[in-house]
Amino acid sequence: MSKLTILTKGIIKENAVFVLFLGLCPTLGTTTSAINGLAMGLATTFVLVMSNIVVSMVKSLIPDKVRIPAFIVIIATFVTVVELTMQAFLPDLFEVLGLFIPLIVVNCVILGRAEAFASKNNVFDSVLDGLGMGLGFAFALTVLGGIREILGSGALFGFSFMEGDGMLIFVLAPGAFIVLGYLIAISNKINKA
Amino acid sequence: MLKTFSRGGVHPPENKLSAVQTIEQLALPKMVTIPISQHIGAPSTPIVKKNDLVKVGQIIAKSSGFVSANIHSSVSGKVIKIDSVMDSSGYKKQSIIIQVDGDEWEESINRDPQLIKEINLSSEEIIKKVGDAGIVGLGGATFPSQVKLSVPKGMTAEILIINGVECEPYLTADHRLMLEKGDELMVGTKILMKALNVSKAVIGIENNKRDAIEHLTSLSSNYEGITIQALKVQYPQGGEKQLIKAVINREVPSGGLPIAVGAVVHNVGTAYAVYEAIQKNKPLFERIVTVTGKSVKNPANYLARVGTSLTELIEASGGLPEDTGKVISGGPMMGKALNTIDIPMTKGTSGVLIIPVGESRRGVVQDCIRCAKCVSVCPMGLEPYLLMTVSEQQNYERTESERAMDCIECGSCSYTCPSNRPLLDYIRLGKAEVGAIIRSRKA
Amino acid sequence: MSKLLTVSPSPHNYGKDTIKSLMYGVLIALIPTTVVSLYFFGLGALIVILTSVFSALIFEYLITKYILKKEPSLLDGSAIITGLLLAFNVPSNLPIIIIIIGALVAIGVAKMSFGGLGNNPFNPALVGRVFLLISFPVQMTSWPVPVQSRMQYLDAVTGATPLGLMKEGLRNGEPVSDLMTQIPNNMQMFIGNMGGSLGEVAGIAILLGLVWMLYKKVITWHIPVSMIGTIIILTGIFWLINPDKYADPVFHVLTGGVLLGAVFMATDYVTSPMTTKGMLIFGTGIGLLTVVIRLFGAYPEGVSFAILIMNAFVPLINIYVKPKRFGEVIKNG
Amino acid sequence: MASKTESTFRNMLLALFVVSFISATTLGYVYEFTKEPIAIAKLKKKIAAIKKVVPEFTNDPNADMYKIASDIKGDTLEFYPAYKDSELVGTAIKTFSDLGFTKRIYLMVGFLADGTIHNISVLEHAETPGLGDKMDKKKSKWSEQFNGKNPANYKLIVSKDGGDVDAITAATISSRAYTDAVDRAYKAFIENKK
Amino acid sequence: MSEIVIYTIVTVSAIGILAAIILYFAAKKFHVVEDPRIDDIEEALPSANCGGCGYPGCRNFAEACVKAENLADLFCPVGGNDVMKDVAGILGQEAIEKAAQVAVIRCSGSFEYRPRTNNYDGAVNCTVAANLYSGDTGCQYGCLGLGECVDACTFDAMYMDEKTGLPVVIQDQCTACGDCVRACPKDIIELRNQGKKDRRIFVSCINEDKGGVAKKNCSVACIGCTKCEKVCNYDAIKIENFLAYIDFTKCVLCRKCIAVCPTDAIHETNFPLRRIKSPVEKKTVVKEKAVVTDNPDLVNIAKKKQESNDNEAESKDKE
Repeated sequence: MSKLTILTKGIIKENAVFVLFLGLCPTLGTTTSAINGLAMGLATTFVLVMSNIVVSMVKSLIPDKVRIPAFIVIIATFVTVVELTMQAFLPDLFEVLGLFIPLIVVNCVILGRAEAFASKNNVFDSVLDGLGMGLGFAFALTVLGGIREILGSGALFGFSFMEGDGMLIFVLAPGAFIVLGYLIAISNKINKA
Repeated sequence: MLKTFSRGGVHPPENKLSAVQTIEQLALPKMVTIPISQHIGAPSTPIVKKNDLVKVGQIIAKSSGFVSANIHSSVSGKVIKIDSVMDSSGYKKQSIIIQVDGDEWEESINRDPQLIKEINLSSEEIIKKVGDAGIVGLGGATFPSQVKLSVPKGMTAEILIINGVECEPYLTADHRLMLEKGDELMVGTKILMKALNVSKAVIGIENNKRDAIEHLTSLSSNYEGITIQALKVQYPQGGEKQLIKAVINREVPSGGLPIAVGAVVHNVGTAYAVYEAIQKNKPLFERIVTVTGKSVKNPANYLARVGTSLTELIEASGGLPEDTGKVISGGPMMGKALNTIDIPMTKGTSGVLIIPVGESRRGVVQDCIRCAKCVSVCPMGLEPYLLMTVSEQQNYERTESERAMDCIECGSCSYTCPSNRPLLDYIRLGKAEVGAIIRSRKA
Repeated sequence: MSKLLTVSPSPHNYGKDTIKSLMYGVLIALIPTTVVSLYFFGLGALIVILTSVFSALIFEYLITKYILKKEPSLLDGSAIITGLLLAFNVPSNLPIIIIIIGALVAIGVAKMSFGGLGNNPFNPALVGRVFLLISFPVQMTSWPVPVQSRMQYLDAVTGATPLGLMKEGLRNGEPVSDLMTQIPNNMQMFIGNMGGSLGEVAGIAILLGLVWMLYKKVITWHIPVSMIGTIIILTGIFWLINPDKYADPVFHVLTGGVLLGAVFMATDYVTSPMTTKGMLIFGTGIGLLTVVIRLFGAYPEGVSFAILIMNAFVPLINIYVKPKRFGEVIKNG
Repeated sequence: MASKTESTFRNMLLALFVVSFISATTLGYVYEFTKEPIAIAKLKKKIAAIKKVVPEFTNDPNADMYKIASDIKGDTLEFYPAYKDSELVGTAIKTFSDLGFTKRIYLMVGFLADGTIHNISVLEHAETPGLGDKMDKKKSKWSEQFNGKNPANYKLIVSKDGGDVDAITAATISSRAYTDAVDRAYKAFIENKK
Repeated sequence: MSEIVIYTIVTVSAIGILAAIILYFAAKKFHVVEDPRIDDIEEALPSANCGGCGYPGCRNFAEACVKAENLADLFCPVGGNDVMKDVAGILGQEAIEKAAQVAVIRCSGSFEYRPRTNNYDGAVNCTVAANLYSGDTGCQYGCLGLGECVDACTFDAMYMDEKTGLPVVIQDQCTACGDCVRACPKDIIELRNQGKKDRRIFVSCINEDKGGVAKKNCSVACIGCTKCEKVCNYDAIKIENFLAYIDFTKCVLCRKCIAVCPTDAIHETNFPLRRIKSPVEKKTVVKEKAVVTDNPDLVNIAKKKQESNDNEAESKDKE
């Protein structure tokens, strides 16, 4: 696998959300607007890259049987760091995403990449993988959030371009499912073609 | 309210075009082709060779097992070959081909039309003679009759039901038989009652044959123990299980035989054949066949010899119409579509139905809209849509657990489906596979 | 022989029912309701019905042709029914754009996404309606007052539905008897002289449709009867216990979407069970949920939600509820 | 694959211990480091909310905050008096209501000294987006109808129930909850004025 | 170091140690002895789960491999010799080479060679049609053309040629898993050795009728004339029931039999093009004459097939 593929496969071919269906809880929960989706995606990317680095560094030191608890502790550490930092320096964003930040710990994208990739590859590859996967995740969340924001509030990244209300259902959970469903269908179509 | 069975059923247009045509004797053919497998069960073993001379009623193939039947020559003449010939199954089967030469009958056959009412034989003798005469169920299933008459140990027959329902549209062979051979039918019924050792017999007739009901009812006063039961017109009332349910309101258990509820069912045609075999010593080599169809010139009922080519039957009714789309051996609901009319009629051929081009094609298959009509018309209380799906997916375990083997293949589901789905086609496929699985399990 | 014979497995006799004939049977049954809604809601009703039906047809055509790449079968009537039922489930002053969105959701999301007619798990018209209800709660809950042959459309005078009045009043602690004076009497409600969605108002028209469909054997009685019966029994029990807090069963049956739902929505072939026993369970379930939502839920009306919830149970019902089979051997008898 | 550490008891214990130890240490220090900025951020937010609802002030209302027991047992209302040059110009009251569509809503209501409502801001709510969330100033101007009204002659009940407050269209319940919270604050304010 | 930092370190570390202890004993208690080679073999297999090996899935095959004393009876047709070599390597055994195989259609009765005698109007399913009758031509052995083999193929290695009404195997994609062989109710499809340079010679007919009957119903049927049997020097051709069969283990690809066959029933596939060469291509002149595409019944069947395929796809999607 070339370095470039490691980086890019996570964006379309093995997109965590559209293809692997990982981490759907934050995907559905946080994407009420494009900015929320983007922020959540970037926070996840940060944790993903960092945990991939650490996991790939310590991979041969950790016995198999305690692999998962060790990875979880590593991931949880980074998540808490992100949470505290955000709370301290980006309080407005934290207000919106606060509920979902701790959920990054159990986001299967991160544990999945740690387990499936970082624990078998070197540090540099793991960084690329984490970056690619994370950007793919952020991309998916931004698109999802953007579509929901356009349909649900008649705005994009907070810029309103429509008078009055949008279709409320898209701001609510059912709308997230509907949009995600169609995005997955489109992504299948693209990937299969 | 007339009696009928309780669940499901359909009422297709009756189209009994030949109901008023009296039975005609069909002219002797020049050649007959007699398949050695005209019944359910093992094919018979030919006992004649090429160039043998045979008489009418002479046995030419012997029963080869318990569920099998003798086959008799229907004509006199010379066996010209024993070869595989296409029969109504669409496959080539072994057949004895006889060149007709005159019409010389076996001496033992009593050709006097005089009615003989006294029954001189004992139960065992009757059953044996029915077997010797090669009588099979003439309603279409062609199950060897002596097997049905031999009540298994530990069971007793309580009632004999004679099936005069003829629920298939178009067909009128049984109807005419009941009208024209009423007395013989009654005596035949008495013989069957004696063979089964029962004191009660009911002849079930659908209400669209009022004349037959009246005729037989008036005759029944002369025959003790026989009653006539008029039934509401509902397909598939001619099915054994449905008829028993309609007449005596008992349900044959799943996988069981009618004898499990004390009933034995015989067709009116069979009862008539039994009369002829016992009282006149005449084996089964001819039967009544309806030739009908909307575009047929002269729809008619013929008394024809087994082995006669369908071409000759159709010729007698004015030839194959221009707009023929489909030729069916039997009725429109359960008959078999033929890929050529150059095949012989057999003991089971109750009718030849010619369907014009316009009505011969199925509609375009559409998605199931889950209208549940197939479920509501299934007389066996099955779910045809489901059976079709599971056998199409080759999930034969499920096909079996959904009781595909209960299906009587009446075709009500396919008939009623608004999406033209080939329900029965796939159910039949599933049944065949499940049957093979069950057999291999037993082996 | 000049022509080749056709060969096929039996049966060789094909019934007259086609998807088209069944769907047109339903459409004919919808005529009385259409007439009554035009009478009471005038121009608004006309605009809503036409928009809904035409956009349903157009979406069906476009999606079948360009996305599913199949031959569109517009005239089988199913899209017309969906469009008509969607129109019957919305107020008569709904803006055209919202109706079009509703039709797109009904046809595109609820029906075609699952593969078209026969494959959708939920009733398309109801999905469209609930989608609109959640998306546009304001527009979807302002009901024009019925005025005979009125010609206003968007600026019609609005008022609450009897159910809405009842729910609001009970919340404020007013007794039922007081509230009853504010709403039309039973006879008025039966002929449709009350606020509400287009098709919901006239019980008599819906019942006419029911009689026609039963006569033509388009549907069976099981679902409507079990559903309405359950509602009558349950609301009756509550009414007998405390007539001050709970309205009487006749009120519950005549108001809101109970009749429309029972006759035209719950009986949708695709989304209802296959066996009669299953249909009875299905109808009872809808009745139960409707009563629970109406009496204890946040929304004044619950028929749509009840039907959609029970739609989700249909596959389960189909698996576990089997028809009584011929010759079933009863074990341990 | 490089030689992997065996899953012996010693190794497992050691690995997990080391990982947890390092994590804990990191976390501890990050916590220490962010503790202050977080507190500041929180305070800023509160002050901003207070600033929004009362006229300009010079004191630190957070330091002068006092709690009053509310009508619901166990719950308190927080009073933030605002002084300009030691003159009481208004009081911001953090109040709540349980009548909302989902969970409890929190408002900051600012009263002038005479009881007139100066301004209101929503601190926390989870009302239906597009409906109930119109109580938030960011979403609609609905809540401005309270500004400048004195509840002494302005009935804090939605008009549907016979009061003076126009409810949000199709969101009577949320409007009721909002009004209820304001009413609670007003009653506490009047009671404690004496 | 403040109190809270120490507190954090103590609790988190304690939890870590506790978890390690619990995990250690849990791992000991629930330790399952499973041959790790099963996993290794499963990984080596193509995981097509096609059943071509005779086992329900790849894992079952892997288990069987581990259990078996030698690999003589076990073969993964999809992976072929390469995969079996890997498997043998994992087990430390000798790999047994097997000749690569490919599916061939032993019927050439396209519309032009085999006149129709009736129209089939039932369910588009070979087994249904085969249970009903002998097919819509006079030949009761020939291909029914309803494409059950194509549906059965897991590897998209087959398609129906609408011009001939016969299925075609795409050799490059065929893995010889045998799904089509099992699916065909008429037993027309056979797995044959791929042969040197993909060269194969086989009798493309299974008609056991007498010569005259066979010839009347299909002009490219094997009529059992024994010419090929006589000309073969390697004893590779046997005639039974008026039907020739070429044993691919004995055939040396000399192509003498092709020259003598009076009905062109023997096919050769030996071009570097690596495709099964159908007789249609061989006789381009005949092809021009044949007008088959505008037969309405064919169009109907193709259409029905398409529809039912769609339905199937949908019902699969639903699950």
